[in-house]
Amino acid sequence: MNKVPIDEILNKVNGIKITHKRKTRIRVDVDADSLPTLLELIKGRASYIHLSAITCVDWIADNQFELVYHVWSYEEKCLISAHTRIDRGSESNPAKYVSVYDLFKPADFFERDIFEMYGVTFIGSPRMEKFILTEWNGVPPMLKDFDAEAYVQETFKWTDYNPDWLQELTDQGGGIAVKPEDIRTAGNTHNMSTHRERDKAKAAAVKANEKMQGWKQ
Amino acid sequence: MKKINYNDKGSILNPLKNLQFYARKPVTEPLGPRPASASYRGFHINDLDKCIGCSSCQKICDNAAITMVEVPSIEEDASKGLRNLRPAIDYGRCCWCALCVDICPTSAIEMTREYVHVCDGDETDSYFIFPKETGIHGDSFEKGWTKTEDSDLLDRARRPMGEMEPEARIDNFDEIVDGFTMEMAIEEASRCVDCGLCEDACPAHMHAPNYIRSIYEGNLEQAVEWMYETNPFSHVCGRVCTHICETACSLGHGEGESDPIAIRWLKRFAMDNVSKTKIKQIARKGKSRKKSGKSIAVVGAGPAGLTAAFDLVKKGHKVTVYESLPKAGGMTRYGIPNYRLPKDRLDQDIEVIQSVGVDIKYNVKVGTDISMAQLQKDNHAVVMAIGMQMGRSTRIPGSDNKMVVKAVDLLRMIPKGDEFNVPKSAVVIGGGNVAMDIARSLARLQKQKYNEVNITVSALEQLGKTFLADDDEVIESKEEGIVILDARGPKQCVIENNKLTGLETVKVISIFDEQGRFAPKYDEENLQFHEADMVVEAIGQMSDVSILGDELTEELEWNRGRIQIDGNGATSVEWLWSAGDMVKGPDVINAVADGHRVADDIDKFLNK
Amino acid sequence: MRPENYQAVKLGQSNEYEIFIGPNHPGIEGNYAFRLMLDGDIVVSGKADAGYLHRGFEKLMEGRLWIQNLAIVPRICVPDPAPMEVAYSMAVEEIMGIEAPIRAQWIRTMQLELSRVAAHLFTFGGHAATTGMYTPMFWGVADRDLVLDLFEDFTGGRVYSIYNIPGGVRRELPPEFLQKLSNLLDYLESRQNDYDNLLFTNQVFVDRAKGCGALTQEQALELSVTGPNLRACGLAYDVRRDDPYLVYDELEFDIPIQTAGDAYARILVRRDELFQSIRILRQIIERLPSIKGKIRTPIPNPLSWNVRKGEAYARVESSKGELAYYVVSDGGDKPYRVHVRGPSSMHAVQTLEFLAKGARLEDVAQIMFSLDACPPEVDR
Amino acid sequence: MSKHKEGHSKSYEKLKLKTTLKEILDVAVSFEKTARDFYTAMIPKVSKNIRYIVEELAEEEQQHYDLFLSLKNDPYVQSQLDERIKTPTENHKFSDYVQLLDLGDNPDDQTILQYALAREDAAMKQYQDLADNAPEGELQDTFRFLAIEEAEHKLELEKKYYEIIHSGGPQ
Repeated sequence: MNKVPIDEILNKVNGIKITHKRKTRIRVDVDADSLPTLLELIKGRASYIHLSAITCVDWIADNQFELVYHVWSYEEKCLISAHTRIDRGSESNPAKYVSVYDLFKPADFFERDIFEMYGVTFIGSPRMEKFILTEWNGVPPMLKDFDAEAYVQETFKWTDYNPDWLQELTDQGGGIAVKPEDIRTAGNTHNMSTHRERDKAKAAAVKANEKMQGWKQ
Repeated sequence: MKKINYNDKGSILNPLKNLQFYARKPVTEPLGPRPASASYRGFHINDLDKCIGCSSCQKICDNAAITMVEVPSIEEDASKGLRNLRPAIDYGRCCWCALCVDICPTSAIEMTREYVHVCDGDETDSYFIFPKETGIHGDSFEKGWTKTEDSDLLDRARRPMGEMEPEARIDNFDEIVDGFTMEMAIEEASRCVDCGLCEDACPAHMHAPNYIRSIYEGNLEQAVEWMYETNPFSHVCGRVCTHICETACSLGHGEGESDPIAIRWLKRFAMDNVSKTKIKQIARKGKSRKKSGKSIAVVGAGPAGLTAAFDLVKKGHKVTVYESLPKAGGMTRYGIPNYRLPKDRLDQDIEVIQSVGVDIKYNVKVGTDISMAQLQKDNHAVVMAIGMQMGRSTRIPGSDNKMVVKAVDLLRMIPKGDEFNVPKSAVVIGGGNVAMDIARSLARLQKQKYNEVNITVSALEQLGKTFLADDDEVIESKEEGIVILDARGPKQCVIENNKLTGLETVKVISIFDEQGRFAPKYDEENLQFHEADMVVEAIGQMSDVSILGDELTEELEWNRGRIQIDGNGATSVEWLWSAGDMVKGPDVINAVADGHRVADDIDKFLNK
Repeated sequence: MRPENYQAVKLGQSNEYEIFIGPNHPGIEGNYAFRLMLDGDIVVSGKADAGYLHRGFEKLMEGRLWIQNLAIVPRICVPDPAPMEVAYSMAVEEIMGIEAPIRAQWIRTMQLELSRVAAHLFTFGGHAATTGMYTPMFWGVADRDLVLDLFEDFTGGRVYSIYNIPGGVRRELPPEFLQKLSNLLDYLESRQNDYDNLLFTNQVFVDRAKGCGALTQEQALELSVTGPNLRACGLAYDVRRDDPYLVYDELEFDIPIQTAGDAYARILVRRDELFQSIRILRQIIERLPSIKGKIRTPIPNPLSWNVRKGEAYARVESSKGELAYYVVSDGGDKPYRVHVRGPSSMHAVQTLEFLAKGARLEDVAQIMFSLDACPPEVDR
Repeated sequence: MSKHKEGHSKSYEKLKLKTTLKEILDVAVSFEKTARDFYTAMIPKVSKNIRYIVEELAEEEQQHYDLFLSLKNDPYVQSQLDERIKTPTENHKFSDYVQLLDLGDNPDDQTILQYALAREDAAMKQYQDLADNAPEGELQDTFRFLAIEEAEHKLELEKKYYEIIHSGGPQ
């Protein structure tokens, strides 16, 4: 049987951009409208029957979600990653996209996962419902605007330790100088612990100490 | 391998074959912890003497398990890159990945083969430990995971800096150092662990970690923005800074071959690759739109004076700088040879400062052309920043001969273009960087005029031990054919028939005592004569404070020969501040730092 | 829905019951639940219920430096952590456009195969336990521990090796290591008869496993089943051979298959694979000493390491099937997105739900274990 | 200046005549007093910025004066002198190469230091000579002690000289 080169099949889709990354990886970029057609084509005409994964990426700055469909062909021994972008939507008008469940059964799992983690509704997917986060009522947590670090700081209490050695150091005028959460919550680590930061921290400590003294008197 | 066919039914008797196990020796393991493997990631230990408090372990810790604690009993010295912070570890969070071990610039933190810790519920404090040479239970265990060359996460080697070959540079004053390419700069910048020790050490507290990061990200304009926050002499400092930052750099503290980041060359790279127009825009950022109506006079257009002027102008004040010489820059222009600092770079720094609105009056000598009293009358504040422009003499016999000259005077003549007779042979007395500067400058002039170099440097100090000049200077001087005679004390300038014939020196056996103070021992028998047409004295400098006038001199408080200032540069006289070399000793970056301090204080004073 | 709030519900007039298995059922790895609708002891339908060990790894990874994630990834699958490290490192390397030195690739291959051996031993025991046989479970765990001793020896950690790093591996092998490995392989081979007698040819086990949870090849492909589960349906497909990575194309090994597609076929595939892994390891022992050179390609220091813009989909064959990491970088010092595609996300949800239908209640645990489902891959 | 040089040679003659320890110390004390008074008188005459040098010199001479005076009154003076002589301080002769200048009306810091160095050097040599010519015993020990004291003082001055004059240079 004459094999049709994969590019020829892919090029049937309007506006497609094909990037051959290496022998077993092809990246294609298509419009959201053309993506189901593309998947149908490569499944039906080029044996790409194994849906390896669907990934959602939140490009918050572009106000878009990127959906990536990784499809493998056992015969071609090649993986096509089909990228498309959809509107990110808003709280009142969540993002929607069409399900590929009728083409690939495993889409059930991936689409449900994306629905739960990113809030994208896939029309035609059999189970648009909660799965992992059954007791979660907040925003979909994988969204870039959900700050997990802040959530943790607000929700959980760090253990406070008071070992003897720390007491000794504190008595000598030392003790805790830079807490790990100070470094982490700053987000950008490269600005920390320089002398200004430390001076500020020291000044704050001195002030706090003065306040304490005031209380004692 | 025996094949098993899916269709075999198996046998109910097969499992019974394992009854033979009753005849086998039982496997027994002793109770209690067994020694873990030689590279086990057990509990932490930290060599408190090796640790410098750079906090890299804290930053790499992916579980926020490391808290930096301040230990007052440990030495803290910013200029050496030592902080008294040490890591404490929360084993409630630690995941024993050992990234802290692998990143530690000084290999202070390591892990042992100890791995058992048991405690009751009310002993949770025992999870938070302060590792020393011993681990969690205060016992010494064999080391487990320690850093190896492979696991080291840091790049220890500095990118090599290209230099002009000695033959190519000896007959001209062209800049010697090539500078980085973009690729090299990014690679060099990528080595930075962002500990901030450099920023602590820098007298002006330049935001080195920030601009290194910007360079790494390829954003040179942003790098320059960071620089101009603290230093309007970034071109100059990118070339001739004493780079205390590099001494402090945590990467330089590593064992074996571990180079500090080439912070100075990175600064130079960023400055060289951003256009002058852009730099002018950057320099203007934050300039006050409002005029304060206050005016300030600055005496001396060197780094200290101009930095103060730059800051004050940006704060909305009117600043006039008085300079006795025809161009600005002070010692950076009239002391540093062109091959180390091309004058066009200095010109640019000054042009940028002027573009912000600093007015410089050249060829005006305060004390002669205009008195201090007049300056006081015309202004709300005066800044003295005249530097140290007068050379010291050894005053050994014969040193009053006219062919015995001072290095600073000669160095000043070269950029001014003043004519003087280049000696066929010369001896330089002194072992500091000024001695090297004049020796190398004269060598170039000799090469141009006579096509051969005949310079001897004679210094009290011993090479490789007590020598004052930078190693690079010594190496490059030797490459250029300059003879350095170390550990020799000048005895006399030999004069015959009123004509200088050379210098006689005596051997120095040792120069400093145990306290590091001057206590020379000489070998009187070991005399040497160096023939020379000229002897150049480069032993020290002083400030020409006579321009203050007797009255002001008497009114001021002094501190061991220098004007007494407080931490902000204010003198004992209300309207007068002093900054730079004349109060702090010679160093560009210190002068810049001083300029900022003084400007801040004056601004506060004027807004009172 | 928390299990303590759950009570078996008898639904109306029918014989149907809804019951809850898990989240700590001995037949299930990790914390994972399964809600079953029963008619008598026949499962009418099942619904996978995850979320008991959701640690938000993918979210965590977006907030950590590239290298810090290496301490997280192995935790996604406790029984077989090595492929996680390798896949993540490979993805990052692909984005950066660097390659691990050849010696590091051999060492990684060795680590992966050792990990596969450990994982399969664990699965034998677990699978046997779901049929009520506990001795193989003890054996499997005890023998796996010997493999963990070797991991401790060369990676510094018993379970979470944290041994890989983009660009290579963190440490050279300790002296005498290959000899120790060779001794272990001898020992494992010597155990073959014991395992065969007790488990693989034990009629009780064979009867229980045969026909249990059978999949046809078509069904398997439709459900994106991979790994030993797919090979038990007769398709000789293995990422190691079909999308080769590291040095697998230089190694000789067979891809064992079975055709029945049931629990017994699956465990037989695993048994054969274990010995293929030993075969691979023997080749590595032979070749590795002659492969000299560095074990790491340098990367910038991790605190200021910006990985250039790009994305990569790195796939490896874990003991459970196709494991993939999709990593996206926006040029920053942290990953913009990491998507973990664990094989169990297919096996433990849709396939399990499909196979449970019509099965008897007592077989459900075996079906799940015979799929070698690792719930953290679902719940990452 | 010339006056003082003269003073020194005169004092040499004076000292040579002395035989008892106490008498020698008396003269030594008076020398230190002269020196102290000389520097003290100089303080207001020099520019304020270098006044500290003269002040310090006066202070040092005062300390010497106090020391010799207390020695003189010390009942155990003999044993103390023995102590000192067993650990002689070397004379490094640095001052030999510092040309002796006239102090002039408006001396600068370097001139003052050079003058002081020369003065201490001359004093040291004087005591040394006296010691060499004195008979062994108490007398010689005393001269030796005085010579060592002056040598030490000179050494301190040399350090100061180096630190003030050799101030390094710009980079």
